[in-house]
Amino acid sequence: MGVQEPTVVDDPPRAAPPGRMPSGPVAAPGSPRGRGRSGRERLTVIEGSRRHWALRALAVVVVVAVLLQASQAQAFRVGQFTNVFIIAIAIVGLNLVTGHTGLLSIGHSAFFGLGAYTTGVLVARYDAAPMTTIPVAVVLSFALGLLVGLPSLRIKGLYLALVTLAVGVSFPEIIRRAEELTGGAAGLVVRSASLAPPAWTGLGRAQRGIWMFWVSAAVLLLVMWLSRNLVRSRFGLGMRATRDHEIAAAASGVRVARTKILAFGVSGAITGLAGSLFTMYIGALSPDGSFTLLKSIELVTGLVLGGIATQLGPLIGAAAVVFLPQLTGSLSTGPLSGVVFGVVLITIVFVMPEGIAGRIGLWVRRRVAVVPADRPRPAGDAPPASTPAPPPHSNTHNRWEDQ
Amino acid sequence: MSATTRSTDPPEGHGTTAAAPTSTAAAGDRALRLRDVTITFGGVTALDAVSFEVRPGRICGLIGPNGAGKTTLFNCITRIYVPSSGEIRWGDIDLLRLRPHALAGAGIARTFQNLALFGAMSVFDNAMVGGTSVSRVGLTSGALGWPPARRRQQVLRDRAWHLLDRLDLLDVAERPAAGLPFGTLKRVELARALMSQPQLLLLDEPAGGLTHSEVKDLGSLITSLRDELGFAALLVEHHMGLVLGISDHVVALDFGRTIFEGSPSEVRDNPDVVRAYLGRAA
Amino acid sequence: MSLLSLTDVTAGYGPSEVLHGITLDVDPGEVVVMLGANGAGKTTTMQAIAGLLTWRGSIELDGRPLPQRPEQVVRSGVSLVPQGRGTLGALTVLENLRVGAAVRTDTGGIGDDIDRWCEVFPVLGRRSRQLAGTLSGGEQQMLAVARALMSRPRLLLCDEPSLGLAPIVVQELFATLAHINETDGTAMLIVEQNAELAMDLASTVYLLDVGTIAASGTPADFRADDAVRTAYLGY
Amino acid sequence: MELFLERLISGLTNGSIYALLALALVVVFRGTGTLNFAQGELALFTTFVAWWLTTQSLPIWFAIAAALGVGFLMGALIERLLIRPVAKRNDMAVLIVALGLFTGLNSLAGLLWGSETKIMPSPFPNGESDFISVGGARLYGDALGVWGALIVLMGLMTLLFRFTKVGLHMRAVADNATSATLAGVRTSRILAIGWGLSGAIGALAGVLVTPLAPQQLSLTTMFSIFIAASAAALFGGLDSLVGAVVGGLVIGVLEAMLTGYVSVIGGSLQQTSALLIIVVILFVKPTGLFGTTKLVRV
Repeated sequence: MGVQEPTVVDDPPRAAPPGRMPSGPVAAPGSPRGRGRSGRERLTVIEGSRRHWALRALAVVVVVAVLLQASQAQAFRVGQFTNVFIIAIAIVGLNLVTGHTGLLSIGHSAFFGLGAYTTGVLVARYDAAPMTTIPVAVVLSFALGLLVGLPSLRIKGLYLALVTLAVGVSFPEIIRRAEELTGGAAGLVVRSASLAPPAWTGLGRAQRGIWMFWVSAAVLLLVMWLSRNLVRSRFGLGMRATRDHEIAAAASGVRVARTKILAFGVSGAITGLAGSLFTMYIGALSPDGSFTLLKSIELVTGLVLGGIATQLGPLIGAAAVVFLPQLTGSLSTGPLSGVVFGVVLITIVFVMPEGIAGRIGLWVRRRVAVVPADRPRPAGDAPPASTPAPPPHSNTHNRWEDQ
Repeated sequence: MSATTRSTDPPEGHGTTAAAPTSTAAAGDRALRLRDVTITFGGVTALDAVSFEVRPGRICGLIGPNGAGKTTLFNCITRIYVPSSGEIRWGDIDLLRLRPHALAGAGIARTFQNLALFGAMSVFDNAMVGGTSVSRVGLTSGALGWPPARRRQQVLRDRAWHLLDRLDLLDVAERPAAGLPFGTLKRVELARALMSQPQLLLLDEPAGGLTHSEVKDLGSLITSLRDELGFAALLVEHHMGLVLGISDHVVALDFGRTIFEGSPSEVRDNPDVVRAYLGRAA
Repeated sequence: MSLLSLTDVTAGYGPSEVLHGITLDVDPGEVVVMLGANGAGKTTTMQAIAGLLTWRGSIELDGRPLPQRPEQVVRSGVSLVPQGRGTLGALTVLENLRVGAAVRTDTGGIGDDIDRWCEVFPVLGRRSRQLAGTLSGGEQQMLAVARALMSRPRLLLCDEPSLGLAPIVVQELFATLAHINETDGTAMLIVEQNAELAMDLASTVYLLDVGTIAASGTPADFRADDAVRTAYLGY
Repeated sequence: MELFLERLISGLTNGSIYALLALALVVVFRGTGTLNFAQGELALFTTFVAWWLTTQSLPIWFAIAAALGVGFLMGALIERLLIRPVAKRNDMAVLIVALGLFTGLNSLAGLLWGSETKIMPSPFPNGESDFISVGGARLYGDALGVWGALIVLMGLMTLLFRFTKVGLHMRAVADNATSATLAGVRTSRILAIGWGLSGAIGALAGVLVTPLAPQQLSLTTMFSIFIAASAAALFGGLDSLVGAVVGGLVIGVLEAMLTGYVSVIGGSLQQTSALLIIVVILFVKPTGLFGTTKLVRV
């Protein structure tokens, strides 16, 4: 090139607006003020505005109405819904670490199992009240999560997936081994009297189904809300940054190792919570029942099908993995449901990698834009000072095109 | 993992540690000092007693042939490599004792040679990540949406919007970074780096892949931001127009040694630099 | 007749079209340079020719349609030195060169060519058993060019060969390219931000703008135009 | 002493099987930079094919050859149809597809052939009297056969990667597929060959393992072997042939000794001990003990 004159110094100090780099074919930006990229009308909602609150209130009404309606269904249906909620909670946990932090875990069956066995053992062996076992299950699963996340200090990608796989595989082995506590391979049965709804609810032992329905629904909503907040918080930014580019995340001040370990911990805690509820719902546990690798695969399938790193994905995915095997006519987890899971998993990756919730999200975002209240108004109606200058050599282009 | 807090609140808080800058130009009083930095890889000396200084608010250009040790030096400062001997001090902080993620908290931010952005995240969120080190919102308060935590986060959000506006990125704020044009992404990186209100900006070949006029715009952008925000910068770059145009001070390396240090106007007449780096066209 | 000729070529990534109809010719033994801003479509053009992208329109080599699969393009005599070098870091320098000869079967000729390029790029000879990943940026660029030449191309495509290289290394590289062009008559299509140096080599220059050819001419034409000088030559 | 030798022999034999499957994993990793989670189940499936052929009163050697062929074909097809289309996207997509294959193939084998345990004949002499005595310990014919298979395969793989054009091209594709393509390497063919090869090696591991008492052929046969093989492959950093073999043997012997001498771990905690080995290796040296250290370039 040869060293040309230092052409850049003689810029008048601070006078000009920031140099706008000609950035090539920037497509017309989606203006958040009502026009979609394709020019279609978009509903613009400013966060925190009255319209936004109205939409939120509408959502709450819809959710409550749907739940009320669902609770009126036949007992076995209500049981299925409860199962969906519990699986959904487990997937919300998985989503944090796999979806938002980008660490594929195929060992979440272990967290689910740890939560389940914590509650099972405490209730069956020590006569604890079911609800009081929840914090214990959560704390233990959190600790296991930290432990599983610990290798992520040094291990990445595939290697970490392998560690989680091994954890998932070891769990039933250890349960079988710890026979005195867990009942070993024979399983653990919790007397249904111990699982009756608390007295203050006024519900009898026979109404355990409806009780668990509401408990699971409430916990699911709580967990979804927490997860949404978390993902949007500073910590969540760190998780997503770690997923997308570790080195850049570290350079931006994200403590990558700490973020991964904690994400694993929180994720494990939430999935463990689901396990705890599962014991209250099902009443009988066995190491080869719901805590094998197949459970992990079921959770991953649900997550991928529902939509990785989406808000509603876990619920949609849970509904799918609970109802899908039934559609194929096999109620249990026989070989056919394994084939179905395998086929569904692969198909989804091919035809709809963003999942059902992801697809819905795209559809909604084309029609509704929620604009943060603090966003500066775009150039169009801002004071002229902030209007970007035209690209410095746009004239050049025109001249050459005219030739 | 160190449990100590190196970060302070955004401006409204009462920063107790000396780490993060709480105001802009006034706080830029630290210098980066390298003394006798030496590093060897399996017997090969990649850096041989390199010493120089980046003074507060100044731009220091670092040039040299490929393999001269510029990237190695950069990696020493950004804590990817550990020098065999020597000292890197940032004000009164011994940089070699910090972990990589703590650099941002200490007021040092960087951009990357080949772009390192968070592709699936929006431009706005990319910028927000840059503010990680100056926010103290924890996991629990974040998950619960605690109002004080929200207020603290709001300060950062305002700063991010301001920077996006300043760097002409408002139009693409909601778009995922992946898929935006190269020149735009370079500015996103700059916005992210500036979010932590750095006192020292490490720029790794920012002109790579830009045309002359784009480079010129980038140069004026960097200097005007420097005048406004008061950071110092270490600029590794082959584009001599940019280096000589915006640097206050230039250091040239060859075979791991400093072969020149001085003002930009002297570089092109220096026989060592011409022989080792610039070649005939100088 | 031209060696390579593109007529109304459109291409892009997924749904977004980047090239909106490129028409361009490279004569046998000629060096052609493409200029343009970021996003103008220079790299896309290179990738389309090399078969890394699907394109529509017509690309002909010696009047015959150029295949769309990368390895067939190499087989037809067109080799790309990709942007960012693409050195095979876990392989040795020697192995990199042998991979470059993937389309050839003449074992003896391959050995001779390896010797030849190790002479032209002495640094490669000195480091022939070293892992390519341990080479410096400039050395990797030399290796990338040498590897592309191992297929004995009639047309060499170079995408930003000077990226990240010191001025003196860039001069050396371009001198070598000029030498190869003279001795072997290898035609070259070069994308280069360092327009001045590239134009010293070129007999034809194309200017791309937003996926179309905005102008073409001789280097002298381009140097005479003020607007081009400011935007692309920097003086 | 005899007991020790017998445990050593049994450890080395199991270890050889781990090593074989680990080699299959390494070939895929070297070819595409992916860990094939479905490797074990692929081997299981091909072994079922071999078993089924023997029940059709076909000779065992024919059944094995057919299983290798099916393994090659399935490996190549899986790569072409399922892996390649998503490989460009990201690691996660590939992992999920592999996970789908994992559960799908296992269940498919169960669906086709039932979940009861099968008895698979051995290609090597394995009668009560087919042994030679080594220091008092019995070394049976099928153990020798497995060792021999491993040694031969190891030799062939080394030749392939070090001295042949296909091997060079496989390494080039693994390193940077785009660059290899641009150099004229037929990437599609190389990828398919790599996966096919690993499918065939996995099939070999499968047909050799099942005749070894007490492991008969069941739907869970290959899983614990896969876990041990992953640990073995990791031992070598996933990309070293020698590392995978050494890793397999070490893990096999370690397991035999632990099961024999340490009662706490014995029997039912085999997979957990393999897990611990994996975690410890990864933690001490993330690139494996034989793996090449990658340079950090930013």
